[in-house]
Amino acid sequence: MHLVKKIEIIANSFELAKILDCLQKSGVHGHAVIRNVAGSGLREGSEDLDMTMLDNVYIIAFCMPEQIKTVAENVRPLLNKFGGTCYISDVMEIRSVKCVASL
Amino acid sequence: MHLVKKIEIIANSFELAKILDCLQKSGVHGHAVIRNVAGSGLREGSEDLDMTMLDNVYIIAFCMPEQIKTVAENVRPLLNKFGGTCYISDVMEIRSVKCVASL
Amino acid sequence: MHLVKKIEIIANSFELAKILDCLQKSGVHGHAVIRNVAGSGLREGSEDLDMTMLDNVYIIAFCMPEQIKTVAENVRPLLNKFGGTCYISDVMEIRSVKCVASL
Amino acid sequence: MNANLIVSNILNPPILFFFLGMLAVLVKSDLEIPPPIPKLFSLYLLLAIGFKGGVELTKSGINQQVVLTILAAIIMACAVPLYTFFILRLKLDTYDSAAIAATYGSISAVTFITASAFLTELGMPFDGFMVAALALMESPAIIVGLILVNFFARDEKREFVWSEVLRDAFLNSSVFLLVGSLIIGMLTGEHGWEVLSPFTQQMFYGVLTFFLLDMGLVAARRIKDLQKTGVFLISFAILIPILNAGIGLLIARAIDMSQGNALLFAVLCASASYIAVPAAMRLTVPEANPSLYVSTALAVTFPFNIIVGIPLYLYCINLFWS
Amino acid sequence: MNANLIVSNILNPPILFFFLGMLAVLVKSDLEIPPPIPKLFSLYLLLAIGFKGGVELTKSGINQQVVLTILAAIIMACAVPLYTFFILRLKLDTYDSAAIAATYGSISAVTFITASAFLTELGMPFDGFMVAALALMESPAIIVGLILVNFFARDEKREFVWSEVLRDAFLNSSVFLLVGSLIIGMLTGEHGWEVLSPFTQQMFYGVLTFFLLDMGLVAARRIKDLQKTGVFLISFAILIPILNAGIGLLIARAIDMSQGNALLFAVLCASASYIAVPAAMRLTVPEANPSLYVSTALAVTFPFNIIVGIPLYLYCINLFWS
Amino acid sequence: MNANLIVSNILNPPILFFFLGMLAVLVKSDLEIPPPIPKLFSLYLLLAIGFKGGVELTKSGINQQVVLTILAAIIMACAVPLYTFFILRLKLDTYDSAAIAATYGSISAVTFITASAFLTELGMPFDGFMVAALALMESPAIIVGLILVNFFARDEKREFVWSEVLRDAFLNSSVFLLVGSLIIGMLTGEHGWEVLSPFTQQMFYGVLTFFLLDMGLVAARRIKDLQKTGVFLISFAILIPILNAGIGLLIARAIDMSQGNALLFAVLCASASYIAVPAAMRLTVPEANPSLYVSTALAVTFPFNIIVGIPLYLYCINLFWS
Ligand SMILES: Nc1ncnc2c1ncn2[C@@H]1O[C@H](COP(=O)(O)O)[C@@H](O)[C@H]1O
Ligand SMILES: Nc1ncnc2c1ncn2[C@@H]1O[C@H](COP(=O)(O)O)[C@@H](O)[C@H]1O
Ligand SMILES: Nc1ncnc2c1ncn2[C@@H]1O[C@H](COP(=O)(O)O)[C@@H](O)[C@H]1O
Ligand code: NA
Ligand code: NA
Ligand code: NA
Repeated sequence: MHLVKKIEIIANSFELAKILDCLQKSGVHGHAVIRNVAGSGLREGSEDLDMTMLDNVYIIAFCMPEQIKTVAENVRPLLNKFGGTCYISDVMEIRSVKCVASL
Repeated sequence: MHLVKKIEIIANSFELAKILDCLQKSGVHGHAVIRNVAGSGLREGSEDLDMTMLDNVYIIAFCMPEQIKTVAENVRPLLNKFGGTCYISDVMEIRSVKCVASL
Repeated sequence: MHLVKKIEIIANSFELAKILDCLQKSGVHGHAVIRNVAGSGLREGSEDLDMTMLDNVYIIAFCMPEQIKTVAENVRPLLNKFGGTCYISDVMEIRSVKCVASL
Repeated sequence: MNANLIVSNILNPPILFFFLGMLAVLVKSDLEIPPPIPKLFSLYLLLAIGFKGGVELTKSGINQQVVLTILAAIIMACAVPLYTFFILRLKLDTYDSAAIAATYGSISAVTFITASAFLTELGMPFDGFMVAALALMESPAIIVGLILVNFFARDEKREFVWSEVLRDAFLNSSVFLLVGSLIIGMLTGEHGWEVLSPFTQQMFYGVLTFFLLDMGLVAARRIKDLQKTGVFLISFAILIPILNAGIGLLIARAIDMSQGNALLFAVLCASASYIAVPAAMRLTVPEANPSLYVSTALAVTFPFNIIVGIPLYLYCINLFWS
Repeated sequence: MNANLIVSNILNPPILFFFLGMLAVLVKSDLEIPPPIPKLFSLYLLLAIGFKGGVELTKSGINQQVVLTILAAIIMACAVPLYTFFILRLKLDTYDSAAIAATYGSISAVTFITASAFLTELGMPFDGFMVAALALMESPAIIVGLILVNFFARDEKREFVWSEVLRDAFLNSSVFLLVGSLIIGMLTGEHGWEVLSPFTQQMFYGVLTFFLLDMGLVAARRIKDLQKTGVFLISFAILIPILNAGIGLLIARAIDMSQGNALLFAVLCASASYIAVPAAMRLTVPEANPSLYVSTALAVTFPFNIIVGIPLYLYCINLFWS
Repeated sequence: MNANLIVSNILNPPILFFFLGMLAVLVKSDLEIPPPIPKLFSLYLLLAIGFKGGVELTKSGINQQVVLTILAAIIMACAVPLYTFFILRLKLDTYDSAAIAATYGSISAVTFITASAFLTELGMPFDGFMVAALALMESPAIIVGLILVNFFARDEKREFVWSEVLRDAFLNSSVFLLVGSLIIGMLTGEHGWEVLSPFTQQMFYGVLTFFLLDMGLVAARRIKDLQKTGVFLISFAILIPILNAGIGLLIARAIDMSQGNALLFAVLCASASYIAVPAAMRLTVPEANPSLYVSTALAVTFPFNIIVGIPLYLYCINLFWS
């Protein structure tokens, strides 16, 4: 087992393409996306599951610790512009043939 | 980046309103809710996705470290009464215009 | 509050039964499953939400720290064979009547 | 003749698809109706049956028969949880007894709908106001159940937030949609029927079939819970419906219901709620064990009613009414 | 006669179910149409209305009336956001004004569909090419809105990725499916109609009913947002549709549309987008406050149009055209 | 005449909506049929086609023609994966070859359904027992594929949990629902047909249309995978269906099938599974690369069959049978 970083982003679904793009550009190629996330945030009128088109997505991506700085730099402008939140934490990856650390 | 706390609650969907209420009262205003979560817990008969009305929800809320004590105190009676589990961990928030730490 | 471990597994839904089996055998009885997770991983052709049958699942299980070794040993062969990723992190559990630590 | 009715009931597509669903679980097929499709189907069925009832209620108007039927419905909805509670107390604690009693005091809309489809096929008429009876019998049992807990639970005086309880009982989505559709049916009458019936009528039987396929899956998944339930509860889940249907038939005969209405009334008395009441009980009586009241209602009483109960009650009606 | 039309509009199942949905939120019932069912219904409605329009367009062919109507549609779609922008600037900043103007310049397909169902019931004919007008009026307002932002926003010169903007405007799922179904309807004509109409026709009214039930839920949940919106925007959300419909009717009279077509054209001018445009605005004008443009369009203008607007515009048509 | 058939096939709403779906992906529209709606539609189609087949099977009874057809079906289902395996081994390793061979040995129910809708439109009759052939041809290829792996994979002797494999093959949801509906159709016969056909018949064509819209989206998203697939596999995915259909037609002629049945049989032989078999292969032969067998079946063979294949095979039948 070895240390990797977990990135969690909650944002409105209309941002999804932009965020995945930005992860890709930061060199983070694996991700998982959970759709239809309801929620209420710090901006007004964001409890949006009622309009199917405006629900939130929850994006999870695991990456190597050294990639975090790039991700943070690339994601911050998006968050400032369109809203959404991004959190980073430490997790241990179980080493397998194809894992984040195997790249 | 700065430290915030992540609260994760898994509980039956009938408790959702009560739990969100309780977060609100503890001063935690942002949250995200994922519905249709299947699972099996420590009580009997809880693998409940089969009845659409009795599925679980997965609630995520990020808050400031000093709010955790209040949350724990308020949530515990709910868990004892209705079931469900609550976990707390450390995450780093990417600072943006509107983030937990910006309040 | 006391320390427990959080296991997160993202894998293709056809593996779900095998993974839950494997958790069960490792003594981890509680779990939550989120279905319909889209994503792209490190193998080719894994962006699979388009075929409903081949979407991913996100499995969360909380357990005692001493169970982790067994879980890792049992899960690794599955990951190597069928793909998927498994991560482990530290979380604090809010003690309640029925919680991981109460067993 | 009884066997005959049972066979002609069983050889209906909805019932056969119910069996198919159960079989799928038994042979471990991966067949499933993905959520939230079953939810959509149940909304559709409630809307369709409520709307039809409303339209017919406009045609028939409100007469003595309607009032008597509705009175009988309310009385049974209050009486059933009372006497089943004391039967259950013989073996179970107060909480479980009250929760199960409430479950059996309330009704299952799908059982009612299956019975009405059966009547339609046999060409036996029934009245639109039976849908009003259906709506009225869903909620009272919840209130009665909570009153029982309040009265008999020794340990602590319970304080229910009655406004929430009443809302759960009378404004939960099934009661609300059913009553709403009934009223809209009454308001739009013949005209509304013309425009909406291609949707609410022609697809009705097919949606019911699909929904029972899902109910078969759900019921069969619950069967393994029955091991923990014990013989007492399983016999309860078969005998009490028969008893309730019997009492219902006596009342129906006394107030001179038509044969079709009598069958529906018997089915209402005999059926048990597996959605609305369990949801309410989990919130208000968390001490009770959900697998007891959900599993008996779903895995025993529901299949029993739609397979054996409906034709059995109809057989009795054939005997009594002629 | 006006009141008469309103009553006969209100006593339609779709409108009544819209009210039922609003009521459900007000009394805090847990009724909901689970996602993604409303999405499916809206796809169905777009497909059905587009296909029907296409089939009828083949029958009628493209004549002068078609060309005039489509020109009028495009002109209104560009003019409405322009003049509403300046009205809005009286009270709001550039971003909010442009976003709201774009919202009101575009259209609501469901309002159009409700109006066409109303016409069908009254037995008033309308033409298939109105669906083409519907499709053409959805997108231009987005472009106009962004041009307004580009021109009037002082702080920084905005750079839109125009390829993305144009895709959002002209290839978003509703426009794409509507236009696609229209073309398929034209290609398959009478023959396609025969095979597909049991699906697209018979269920149409029922699906619309179900969808409006959901719209009622959605609209009512937005009502609480209106407190923050203020009196100016609420009156805007009622008066501007009337103004737009009025202008639309004048144009319709000028180019001699039939009564049915005129109603649909007025409804297109009067309605506001609550899906496609808001989604585009969030991406391109994130400075604007979504709760302003979504809530007014959804919680005020939409209910106003389907309840009061449609019969009101029809009343005016009855006056003007005879 | 061939071109004529192709055109009349292409000008069908379902095929045109398939193209519309592909186009949506190409122009990057955000059109999507949200999950789990496509799943619901596929369940519906299986139920409807199975039920109809069962009802007709009761009418026709089981005669020599039925037995011969079913034998032919089973033989083809076992033979196709065998000879395609050796063709594939020319270029690919054992695992990929076995997985692709299994895919092409099995069938695609939607292709079958599209063909049957095409026949219905042309007014050409076909028999209910062809649905039984459909059901029987889905599973054997999985077993044959695994036997091939077991036999030819050098590195290690594989141990399959055969009980699981057989369950995946014979009790997966599509086979199970299809066979179940077939049997229910046989049991309820004419009577069941009367009550269920408004649902299973009238909506059939519309649901198929919607489903093919989704299939267009899905197939187009897979097209980019074809770059990695290479020329060999792409030609395989077009030529092998033609070969299989040709062999199927020879057999059909030999046992004197009717023209309608012959087309369906050819389509069964020519089509490849993109759901059941890929799912089974991922579990049992994880060494094989899913993007190879899913993409060829879905992005090449499926579109080829429904656009060109069906009319082509029918053209050959017109030649041979007269
Ligand atoms: N503190 C938080 N904890 C959990 N989820 C949050 C939090 N803040 C925002 N979110 C989620 O992120 C979405 C967008 O947030 P916002 O940009 O603040 O509107 C919300 O709808 C929530 O689902
Ligand atoms: N140890 C655990 N790990 C992950 N999820 C759990 C765990 N225990 C319970 N859950 C989830 O929480 C729900 C309610 O748990 P319970 O109150 O124990 O019935 C279960 O259905 C699971 O989805
Ligand atoms: N680095 C990662 N971060 C987040 N999710 C991942 C990552 N890698 C893989 N996944 C998820 O796990 C699934 C299976 O991964 P794989 O076995 O690599 O194909 C993918 O479809 C993703 O949803
Ligand atoms: Na009852
Ligand atoms: Na407009
Ligand atoms: Na084949």
